[in-house]
Amino acid sequence: MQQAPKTPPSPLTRLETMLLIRAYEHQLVELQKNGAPGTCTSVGQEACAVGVVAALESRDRIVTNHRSAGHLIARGAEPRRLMAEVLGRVDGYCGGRSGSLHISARELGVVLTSTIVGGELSMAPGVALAQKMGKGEPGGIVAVFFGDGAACEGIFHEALNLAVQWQLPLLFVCENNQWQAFVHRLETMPDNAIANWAKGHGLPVETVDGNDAEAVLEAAAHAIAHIRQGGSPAFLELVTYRQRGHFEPDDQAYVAPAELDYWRARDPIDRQVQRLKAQGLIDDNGLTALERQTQASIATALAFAQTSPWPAPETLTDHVYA
Amino acid sequence: MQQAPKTPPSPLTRLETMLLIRAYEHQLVELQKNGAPGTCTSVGQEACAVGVVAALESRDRIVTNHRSAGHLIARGAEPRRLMAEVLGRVDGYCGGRSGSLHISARELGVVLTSTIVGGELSMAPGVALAQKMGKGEPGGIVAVFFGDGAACEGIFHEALNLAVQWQLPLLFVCENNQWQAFVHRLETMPDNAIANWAKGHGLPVETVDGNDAEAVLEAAAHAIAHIRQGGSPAFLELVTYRQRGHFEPDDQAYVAPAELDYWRARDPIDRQVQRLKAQGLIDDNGLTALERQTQASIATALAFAQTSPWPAPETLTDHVYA
Amino acid sequence: MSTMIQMTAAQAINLALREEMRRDPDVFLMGEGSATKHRDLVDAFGPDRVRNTPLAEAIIAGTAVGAAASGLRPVIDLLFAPFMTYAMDALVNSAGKLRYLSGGQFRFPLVAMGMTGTGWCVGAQHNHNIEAMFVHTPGVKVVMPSEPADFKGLLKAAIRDDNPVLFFIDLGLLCQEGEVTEDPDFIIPLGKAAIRRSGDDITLVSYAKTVAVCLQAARQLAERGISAEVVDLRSLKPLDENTVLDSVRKTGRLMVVHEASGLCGIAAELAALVSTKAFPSLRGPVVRLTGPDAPIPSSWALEQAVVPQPERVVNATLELLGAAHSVN
Amino acid sequence: MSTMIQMTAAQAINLALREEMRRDPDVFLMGEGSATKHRDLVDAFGPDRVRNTPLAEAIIAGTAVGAAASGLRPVIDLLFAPFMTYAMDALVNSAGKLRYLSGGQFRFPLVAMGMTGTGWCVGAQHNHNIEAMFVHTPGVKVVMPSEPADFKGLLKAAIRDDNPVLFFIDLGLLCQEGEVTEDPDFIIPLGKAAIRRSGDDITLVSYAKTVAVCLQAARQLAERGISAEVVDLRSLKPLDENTVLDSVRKTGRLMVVHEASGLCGIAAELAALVSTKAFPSLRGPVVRLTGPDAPIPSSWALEQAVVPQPERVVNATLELLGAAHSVN
Ligand SMILES: Cc1ncc(C[n+]2csc(CCOP(=O)(O)OP(=O)(O)O)c2C)c(N)n1
Ligand SMILES: Cc1ncc(C[n+]2csc(CCOP(=O)(O)OP(=O)(O)O)c2C)c(N)n1
Ligand SMILES: [Mg+2]
Ligand SMILES: [Mg+2]
Repeated sequence: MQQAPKTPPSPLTRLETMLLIRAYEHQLVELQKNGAPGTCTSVGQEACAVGVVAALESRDRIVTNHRSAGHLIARGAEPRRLMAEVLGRVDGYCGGRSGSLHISARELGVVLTSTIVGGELSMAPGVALAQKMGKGEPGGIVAVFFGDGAACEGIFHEALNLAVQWQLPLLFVCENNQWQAFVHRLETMPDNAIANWAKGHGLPVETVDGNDAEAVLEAAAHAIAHIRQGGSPAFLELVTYRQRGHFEPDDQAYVAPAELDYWRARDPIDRQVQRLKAQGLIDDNGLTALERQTQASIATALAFAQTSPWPAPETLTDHVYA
Repeated sequence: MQQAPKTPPSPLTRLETMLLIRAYEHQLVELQKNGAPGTCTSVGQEACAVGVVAALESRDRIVTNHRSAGHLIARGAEPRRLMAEVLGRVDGYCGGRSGSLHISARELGVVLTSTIVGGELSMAPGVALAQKMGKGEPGGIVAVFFGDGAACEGIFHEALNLAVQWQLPLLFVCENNQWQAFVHRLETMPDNAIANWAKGHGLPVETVDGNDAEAVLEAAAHAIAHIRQGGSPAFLELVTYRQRGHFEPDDQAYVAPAELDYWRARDPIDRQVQRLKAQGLIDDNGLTALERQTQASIATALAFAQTSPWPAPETLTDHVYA
Repeated sequence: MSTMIQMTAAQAINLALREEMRRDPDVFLMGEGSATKHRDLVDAFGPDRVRNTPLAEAIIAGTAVGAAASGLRPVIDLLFAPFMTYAMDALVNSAGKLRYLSGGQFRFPLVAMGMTGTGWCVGAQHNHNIEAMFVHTPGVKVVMPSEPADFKGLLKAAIRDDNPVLFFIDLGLLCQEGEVTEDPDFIIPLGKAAIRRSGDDITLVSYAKTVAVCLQAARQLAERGISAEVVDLRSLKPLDENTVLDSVRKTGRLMVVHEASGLCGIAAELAALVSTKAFPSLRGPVVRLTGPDAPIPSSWALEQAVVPQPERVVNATLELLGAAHSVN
Repeated sequence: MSTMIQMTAAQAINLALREEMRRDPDVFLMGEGSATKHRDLVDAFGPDRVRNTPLAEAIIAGTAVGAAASGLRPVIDLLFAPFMTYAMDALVNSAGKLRYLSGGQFRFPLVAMGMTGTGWCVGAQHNHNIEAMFVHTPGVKVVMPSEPADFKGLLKAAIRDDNPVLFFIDLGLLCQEGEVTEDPDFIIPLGKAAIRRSGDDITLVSYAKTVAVCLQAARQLAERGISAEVVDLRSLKPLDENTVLDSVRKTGRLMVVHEASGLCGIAAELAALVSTKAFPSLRGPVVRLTGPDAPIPSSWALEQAVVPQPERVVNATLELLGAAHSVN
């Protein structure tokens, strides 16, 4: 079943992937302006996706949520098939039935995506249990991505408790992007709540700068080593920021401009560019070339998606039952 | 609406109440053997009920669960009306519609009893919010009783988070009686989980010997003072033991005899008797007299309940809608 | 009489909330983003009465139940209907049962709002018409309006009702405009259907945005000389049995049209109602035109295939009239 | 042929689990107290495959969904049907929809068991027949057996099915005995009703313990010269439409009897089915005899008033036959 890509080997690859994610999502924003279905973009959170996914192996599984483009692309999903899915076309990963909100790509080990906040957390322990009971490739683990808002749902604790109690090979990855749709995190939970709550369950918890791809990778690799060794879960809180609205379109009128400025100044892509420049691994020309290449690949993807056929109405009830 | 009893003033009164609870529940056990509906008794947990309720005032509210006889009787509920309810008769607190599992007595401030584990926790914040928004008597608080098992339900955390976030006058009372129906607590959660989980929410948490009525009262009074002063919630874990089965009948074949012995040796009623004897507040004669008086009142209650009429079938759909 | 103004269903909801909050200090609103979304209500009534909540539907609904039993009148916004699955214990086991189980000790005046329906290509985890589940649930009421005036009038009635009311909002109607009275005393009583068009040959029953589909079909049928009566249920529970029965007793034929899937749905209930209570009047089989027994797909092409279209209503009517004639 | 043995429905469930766990190493059982209750299965298959869970229905069901999609075949015991309200997201939004929304990428071979029904005076928070909610839910199947042989045969079929199956257990049947085959290959296919008694004058359709009520009524009716056919649905979804339709085409009359409340319930679905697809054969109104639209009370006196009794079935039949004659 598995044909997941090899782990992107270098910081430069991670920059490339982040550029691709951003270009892909910017394209979706443009499409939405022209009437395509809206999406939840992950602009500003790309380092979380590339950092964690870089630490995973092909035998591992990912369970994710509504804000999943980064996880999918970092895992090797083709932008053209993602875009076709968002547009509801047959060549999408789910034949157009999902749209943007619940894209799974089983061939990449991205399974059971749910747009019900907390749905990802409810299913991930079962995927991990199956790994543990011998259903995946030996030693495989599961990474579940969810938001700070999801931590407010009771299922967050039920999943943590089960994972700890049953010693499941499960990495909890909370992308704390400060916002829960139209409500700021601090309006719904105490500061530091996520890490404190997780610690109450007695598993290893680390809070990391989620806008630093290399820091995320390092923390994820460390947590995953713990999981593979002991067969028991671990928890990462990635502190990051949702730079765009909750869903396209969303004018973010409810966000303080200073907050946006603060976080835009900490953009994960800029950060990676600066790091690579400082290390002499890229220069302005190289960056421009990369960006151009990314744009081109997105343009190709778009053409593919837009010409992909609509699913036939006769297929409406296909795949309801196995 | 409120006619709750005055706070039982003395340790001796608490002994009396515990004896009454136990005699009442033993009577239910006998009734069940003769074909009456089964109940969840609180034998062994009486100190939790009398200790906490002694610290409450009539302006306060109680929200409780399936194992509620102690809370009700400590609050002044009449055994005869409780027994009538268990037997499904019109003179029961709920006219026979509840049976033993969800008895509310609004006139005593015991509201919204739920036998859905976690149901009590889901509703208690709303009762506390109403108090805070001026619906009860000024300064009233809410005490919600629930088990160690209920702490496994996600709603436990949702309730805690909301109570903390909204600064609700709510006392969480977890009666950790070691068992969750037919599963031991340690099979479902780490040791010390309840206090650790609660602490993660950042409210005051105290773990108390739940078989010591005076210790419970003291801790409850302390927590309630905090709530009344600051208008914010507090948490008590009462460590106790369910001496009988989950539900009558239940032969407890799954319980290690040594465990039962251990806890029977720590019976809360014996403890209170010894304390009172040591203080010279009761002697064997006094105790015998008390027990006899209790037996007599239960016998009267039984006669009342058994002669109370059945509800008329024509009333079947009364009270579905307001 | 008070003036009529043109507004969208979304504005009608806001107006209903504003009027009821002004009328009754016990009414308050909470939900994930309620304060963000209704900033004007926060300004008017203060942050205690318009609350953003944590992202946790179970405790939102449970808190509403507890508050309602204690004298407040909460309105909760659960956003999309499928999210109500997290709130089912509070809605079904507490709000629906605890009045009864307590022998009438408590009332639960609360309103739970949820959006659903096709039109936004959001897929089955946002778009799932689960109103029938709550019609099947004892102790609660269910409404689902079809036009701005009803959004206002029914929401106000729901807020004033002493029972839990599920208020379903068909997404496709939110931006649609209509005439709404400014009269703050105007309510639409729960349990009253509306005859949107009179007719003699067939009764088309529907609710929410599918009412417009039936009206369109009725106009097309009129061109062929067929006179269809269109009934808008408005309340799904209590159901206005008499309006439906009277109509079918007149027309002799019933077709129920809705987007929700058919099995144990509203159309099933109406078919049963009529075939038990108006059987002698029936001149042909009852027809159900509903969404398929399938989750709702996101793809526009497939989502459109879910929606009962006027043509389907027209064709099914023509077929029924033919069949009915041959049967009688 | 293999031997028949006498056993209770509870034993039949245990036997089905044992046989399927022996046959297929991917089958495993979990729930609050599953290992405590099925100590013999723990002994036979080890603690990994018979698990006590934390007291948390949402994660039990969610874990089953995740495990099922990953190649295991979980059976979960959710104890009492009303507790499923905590598991609704996993059952409705995940198990029921994610195969479809993923374009067929996943299968969800899982069974969720829940008890319900009158007889134990436990009240509406334990006793609530919510099977219709799941019949209305796309992507899942629903069964509710009436006798020990079916408990075994249907549970085995449910475990072997590649889709989520809700397996409802009528409390009142658990201790009832019946003949059960020891043949480990004997299954009862999902979606097949059983004709428990043939007859010509009326079709009585039911399921679970109410089948016995219909059979009793049928015997009483026979004494009056009325011949009732009794159909036991067994599967509520998929529903064996043909067996019901064929029967009504023969008898011309349909009465549906169940304990669950009527609004948008199984009886509504069958009334709709018949009044749409067998209308010309109907010789009188469809009759629904169901539990009231009310929570189930605990008091024995009231609980008994909820249960459709044979006398009600007999009387309603007599009335219907009279009415039908006067109508025709
Ligand atoms: C159960 C549920 N409630 C509400 C929503 C609507 N909703 C979608 S995303 C979202 C915010 C989620 O916040 P968070 O978990 O922090 O993730 P983020 O969107 O910030 O990535 C909300 C409220 C939903 N999809 N599911
Ligand atoms: C949601 C739900 N799940 C399961 C049950 C069945 N049940 C009733 S009490 C109980 C154990 C509860 O344990 P705990 O919370 O510790 O309370 P205790 O019974 O020990 O007082 C269980 C599993 C229930 N009533 N509700
Ligand atoms: Mg967030
Ligand atoms: Mg316990």
